[in-house]
Amino acid sequence: MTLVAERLFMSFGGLLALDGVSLTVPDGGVVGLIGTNGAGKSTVLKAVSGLLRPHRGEIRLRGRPIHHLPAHAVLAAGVAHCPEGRRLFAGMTVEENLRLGGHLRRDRHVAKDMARVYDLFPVLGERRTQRAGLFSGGEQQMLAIGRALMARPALLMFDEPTMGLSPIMIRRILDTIALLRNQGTTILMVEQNALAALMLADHGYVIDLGRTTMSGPGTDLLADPRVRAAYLG
Amino acid sequence: MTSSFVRDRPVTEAPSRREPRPAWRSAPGAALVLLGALSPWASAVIPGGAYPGLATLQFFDAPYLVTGFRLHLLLLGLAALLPRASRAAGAGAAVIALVHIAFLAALGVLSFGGPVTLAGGALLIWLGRREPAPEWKLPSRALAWPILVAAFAALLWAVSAMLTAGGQSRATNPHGGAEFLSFLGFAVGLFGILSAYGVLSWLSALAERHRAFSLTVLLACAMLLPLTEAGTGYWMTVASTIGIYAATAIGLNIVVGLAGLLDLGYVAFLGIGAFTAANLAHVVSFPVAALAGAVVAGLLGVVVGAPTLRVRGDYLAIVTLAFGEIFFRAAQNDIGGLTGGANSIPGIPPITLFGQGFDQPVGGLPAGFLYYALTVLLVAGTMAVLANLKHSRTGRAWLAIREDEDVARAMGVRTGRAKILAFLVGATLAGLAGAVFAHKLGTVGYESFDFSESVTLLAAVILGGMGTVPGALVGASLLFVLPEKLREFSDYRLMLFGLALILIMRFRPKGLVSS
Amino acid sequence: MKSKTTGVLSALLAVVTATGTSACAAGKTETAGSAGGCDTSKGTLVVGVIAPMSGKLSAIGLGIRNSVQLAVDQANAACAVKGYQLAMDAQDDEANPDKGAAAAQRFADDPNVVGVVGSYNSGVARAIQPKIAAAKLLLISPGNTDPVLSRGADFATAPKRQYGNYFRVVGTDDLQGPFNARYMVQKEGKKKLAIITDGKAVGESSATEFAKEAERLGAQIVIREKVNENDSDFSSVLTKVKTLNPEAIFVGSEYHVAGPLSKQARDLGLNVPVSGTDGLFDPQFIALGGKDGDVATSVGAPIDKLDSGKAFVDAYKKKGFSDGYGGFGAFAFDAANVIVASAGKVTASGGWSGGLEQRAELIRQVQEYRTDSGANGTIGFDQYGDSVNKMFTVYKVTSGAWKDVLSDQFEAK
Amino acid sequence: MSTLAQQIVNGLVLGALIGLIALGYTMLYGIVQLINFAHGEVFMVGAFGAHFVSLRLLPADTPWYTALPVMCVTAVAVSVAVAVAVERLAYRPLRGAHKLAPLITALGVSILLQEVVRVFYPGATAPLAFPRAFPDGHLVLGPVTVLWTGVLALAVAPLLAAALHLYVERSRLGRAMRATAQDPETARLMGIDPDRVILATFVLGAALAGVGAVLYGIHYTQIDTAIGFQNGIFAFTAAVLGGIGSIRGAMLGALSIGLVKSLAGQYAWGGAQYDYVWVFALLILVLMFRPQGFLGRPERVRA
Repeated sequence: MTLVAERLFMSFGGLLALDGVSLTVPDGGVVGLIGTNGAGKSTVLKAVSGLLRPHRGEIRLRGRPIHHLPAHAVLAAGVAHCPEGRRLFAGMTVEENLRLGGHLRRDRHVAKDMARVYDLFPVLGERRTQRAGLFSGGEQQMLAIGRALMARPALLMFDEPTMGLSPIMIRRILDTIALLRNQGTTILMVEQNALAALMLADHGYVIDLGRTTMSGPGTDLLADPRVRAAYLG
Repeated sequence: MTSSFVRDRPVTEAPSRREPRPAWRSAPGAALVLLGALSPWASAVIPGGAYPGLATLQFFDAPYLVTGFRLHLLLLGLAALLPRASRAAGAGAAVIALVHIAFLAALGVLSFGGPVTLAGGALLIWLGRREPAPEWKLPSRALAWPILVAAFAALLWAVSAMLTAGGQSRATNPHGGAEFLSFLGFAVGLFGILSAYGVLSWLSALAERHRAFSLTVLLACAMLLPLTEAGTGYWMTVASTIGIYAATAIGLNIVVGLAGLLDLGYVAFLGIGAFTAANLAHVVSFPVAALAGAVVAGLLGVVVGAPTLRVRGDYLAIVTLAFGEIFFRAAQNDIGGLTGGANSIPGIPPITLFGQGFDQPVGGLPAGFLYYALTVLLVAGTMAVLANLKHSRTGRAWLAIREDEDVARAMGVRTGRAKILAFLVGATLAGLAGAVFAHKLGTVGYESFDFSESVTLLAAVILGGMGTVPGALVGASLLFVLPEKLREFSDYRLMLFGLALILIMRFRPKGLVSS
Repeated sequence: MKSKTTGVLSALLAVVTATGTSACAAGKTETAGSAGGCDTSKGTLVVGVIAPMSGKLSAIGLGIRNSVQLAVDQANAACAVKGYQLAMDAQDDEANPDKGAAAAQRFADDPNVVGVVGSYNSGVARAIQPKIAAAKLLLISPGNTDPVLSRGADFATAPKRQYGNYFRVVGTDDLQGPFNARYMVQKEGKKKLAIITDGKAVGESSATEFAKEAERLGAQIVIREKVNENDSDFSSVLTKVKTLNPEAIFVGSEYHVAGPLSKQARDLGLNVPVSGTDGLFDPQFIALGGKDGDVATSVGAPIDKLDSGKAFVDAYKKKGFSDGYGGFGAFAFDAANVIVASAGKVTASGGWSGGLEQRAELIRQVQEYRTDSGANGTIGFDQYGDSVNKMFTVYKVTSGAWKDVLSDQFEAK
Repeated sequence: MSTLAQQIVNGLVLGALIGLIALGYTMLYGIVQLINFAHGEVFMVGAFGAHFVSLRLLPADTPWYTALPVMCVTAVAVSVAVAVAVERLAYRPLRGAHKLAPLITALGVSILLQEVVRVFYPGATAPLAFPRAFPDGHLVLGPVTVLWTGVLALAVAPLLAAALHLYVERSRLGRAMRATAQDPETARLMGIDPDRVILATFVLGAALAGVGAVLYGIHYTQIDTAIGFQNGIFAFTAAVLGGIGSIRGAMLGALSIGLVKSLAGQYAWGGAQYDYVWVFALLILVLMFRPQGFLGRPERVRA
């Protein structure tokens, strides 16, 4: 088991954001979280990556508790978080963004990994000295993924990676995620596009009002009439 | 404008999984405090003289009798046995112990009881229970009124005791400073205990429900202050100075606390009101001069507020700082012959009403009472303005701007107009206060309006609690009483003051009265 | 729940009552007995001090405080006020009129206070005067030089005493400014003069009086500029002054401005003497950049030319204060001695009640006070409360130290 | 003409010295949006540290080329130590508090530091003469004279600003600082520890202030406990004028302030007594018409 989250509770100013969410991400698998807006999906990712601290509950990475660690220590432990809205450093170049992705790394393979990102997304390599803010949405998402990869994570978390992209770009990004899975990266992704998420996921969780309401293999959920009614229209 | 980085950190409360601690755990700490209270406080013979030579140290002269600080410690030690009170009582005892250890150390004497009490206090703080205060039901009106009267009477007593603690003269009571700080420690403990049991929030909720009644009683209590031990000409003078700054701070609270516009040059409006009134003092009567001061300050408030249409956030703060500096320099250079420059404007007559000079004593009341009464009314008036605005349409517009200006505009708030209105109201109130300031002091010079005064006012608003009605009053009292009381420490006075600012922000970053 | 509430409330009530009684009980004990062999059975009398003891002027303020402390200690040792112990109560006014006024009110209310030495700043004095007039509290200033304080706004043409309880032991600007001008114009032969002030009352009024006299003597004031007291960089102003080629610069300020200003003038190639009043007369002036040829005038004869002055300096040094006596310590010492001596006379026949009658009597005693053995020589007061000592001395920086050049009685012309 | 040239040089020297303080303000504000009013005091304690080492520890006949580096190192060490202590003890506990709380804390720190130096440093109740640790005398360029210390300030300040700029642009830590300034939350996701970045910012700012303090001391030959506050306000104004967050902007803003103060004293209405008024009037005008300052980014990346 790569990641286990147990009974997470969290509230903001009296509003309960997480109400006992539990989930498990197995090694090498892809887990999808689906749910409506404000269901608490992003909050789960932020709790895992250390941006937020759950009031109660436990998060373990390979058996080691990480819920009390600050974000930089969580990353060092091997969890990278590719945030919603991409959040690139718009004033910096592609290369600087990638270097920031590998900020914690002191090993000699940073350059090699950067070359690998450029292989994965040739457009980034061509424009490596340009400022990230000048890129299109799809290119920005590629850079965001590349940046997350630079940390060589054991677990990679995506928050709405296809949001606001053209259908072609969505295809492209999902293909990339599939490719990463095939290369052995463990993935936890939040998607509003439930169909896409569940197609890709080995296992899915449906989150509603801060609770896990359903879970099961991706294909099972896809077949479930309640899921179809609520999230697939 | 971007939100501050510091706010992006998780805004979570501390995990509260801890089991409630049993009450008996506070017993050892309480026992130590009691032991400390009853033990002699010096173990060494005082150098340079026989032991009785320091008989004025009242905590030496009767080691086993219950007097002064010893009583305070006994009370705190007993209170510490109550489960919720132990942390606050421990803090109070620790403060008292620290003050006395330091005082004795300054005399070159080792303290014996001090460390014992300090250890007890630390133990209480460490082991005491932390949990949210209980909530109490509000009583019926028949019960509420007497309770409020009693509460305000207690407040009056506390204010008077705080002012007079340690006495007035350093020469005749050389350890007055230590007495005052020690009393402050007791007050901290008492305040904390009341708050731990939810009494304070209960009282303030009660006062909020019966607002009109509370304000009347509060006003009456304020007017009774001269009848207490604090009823000397000196404390009347200090209290009316505090009142003037409090009224100004309340005006600033509208600008900063309600509308969220940081103003670093606010004291200029106090100055404009004061100079206007000073120039008119020999020409027209006080009410007219005061009105003129308020109007002129208000108009200049609009001028200063105008950049708010273009400039936001901290940049606005810098613009106001610049305006404040420009005012200061202009006043220093006697611009237009209006400020007297280096010579200031002397000889401003005291306010007279029905032939009664405000600086003269009336009846058995101390001199300065009339100014005190006037400033109490001024403060009450500005508080009423603030309270009414806060709950008005304009007030809601300000709060919306404070939270997020863009959203406010999207919601249809006319932000430009609202912001300028905030400056107008704030400046007018300060101008009014300035007019009283001029007459009370009798002389107005540019030195009274420098940057550090603006900063002090701002500190009053923030320390008291932004946007709250009593906050500015509490803050102003603290900022002007504390240096006055700390006079006993001459050289260390401002140092202690700086330290106090840091500590208050450290432990109550939302201010003493937070909404 | 209900019973718990009542329990808590009654406990609170008990606490409140108990503390109330204790507050009354506190501070009962009194020092009694004897100190140093004198009879002090009647209690303690307080000499107040109001001076700037923090901020830029704290060196001056601390010098004033320490000198008063010295005078009080000497008086206690000599049993100067029979039956009473003397004590000093020094209050910091931060050179701020509001703070000074509050401190003065505190003294006025306290019947144990016999008199106050203070303030240093004329601006603070203006705020204090009306506050303590009704209480008839004696106020002797060691440092106010603004003539308005004693003789009113028309001090030159129609002098009128402003407050009967106000005295000072220093000479006023309308004497010292002209005295300085006479020296610069007549003795040093400077005909083109520049004036730079710091915007404070002392500097402005001495500069104005300096200018009047200098012009009367045929010199020309080529420029008058103002700098900010908190600045360290005066190069801009000095560059401007330099274009007019003055032969000397009169600085209406204190040494912390004048010293660096003198150095910066020379660095810009404007190598002319700087002149000023007693605010410059401090060893720090030279340390901070004052150069040979710079001039300061000060009130009284040189302190080391007088036996009484030397005695003061020696006694001060012996006390081991951490700060020097500064430019005004000797005046504060004299002022305190006036208070002590007069209080001794008033209390000789009976005790001190602190009533208005006695305070008025004390003021009468001060008015009649006269000695030639103050630290600054003659101490006494004219009908306006001003010092009768119109002796001034010119000091000049010579080989890196102040040297007195001439002392003279000032006579108005 | 010669007067104009002289006034320009006067202004540039003052500006260069203020600029070294302004750099600390601009970096810190750029990263934590904190107006650290205590930064001026960090500068002040640096000056006193240098004063102490020179007068108490170095032999009196130490040549200037030995004394000056020792004083600089001491000033930097003292400033950095104080800044780090202040950050750890006063500001760090306030992360997450309301934005104005650190402002009041900064004021408290400012008062505390001034008073601690005034009361405990021997003689600091009055201005102190600063050791002359640089050749006296001046450079004469035609009609213009500049003290050698002024020349030093004019050379060192822009050099340090350039070095800082390079460091922030090129180094790993500099990149982390820029990332934190742009988007603190995402910076944390990159593994950047905000506490370390903020601490590093305090350290860099304090180090520059320490060097500035020595240059200031040897140029004006006197220091007192108030130099931090006045110059701090000027420095902060300079940082805002130049565009807060921008290193080049801070230097540019400081030089402009020096120039305006100097030239306004000579040529503007009211003379030297109104020079501050012109400085602040310029500030208001710039902010009204170019709210982001000279070199500031018009709109920040983050919403």
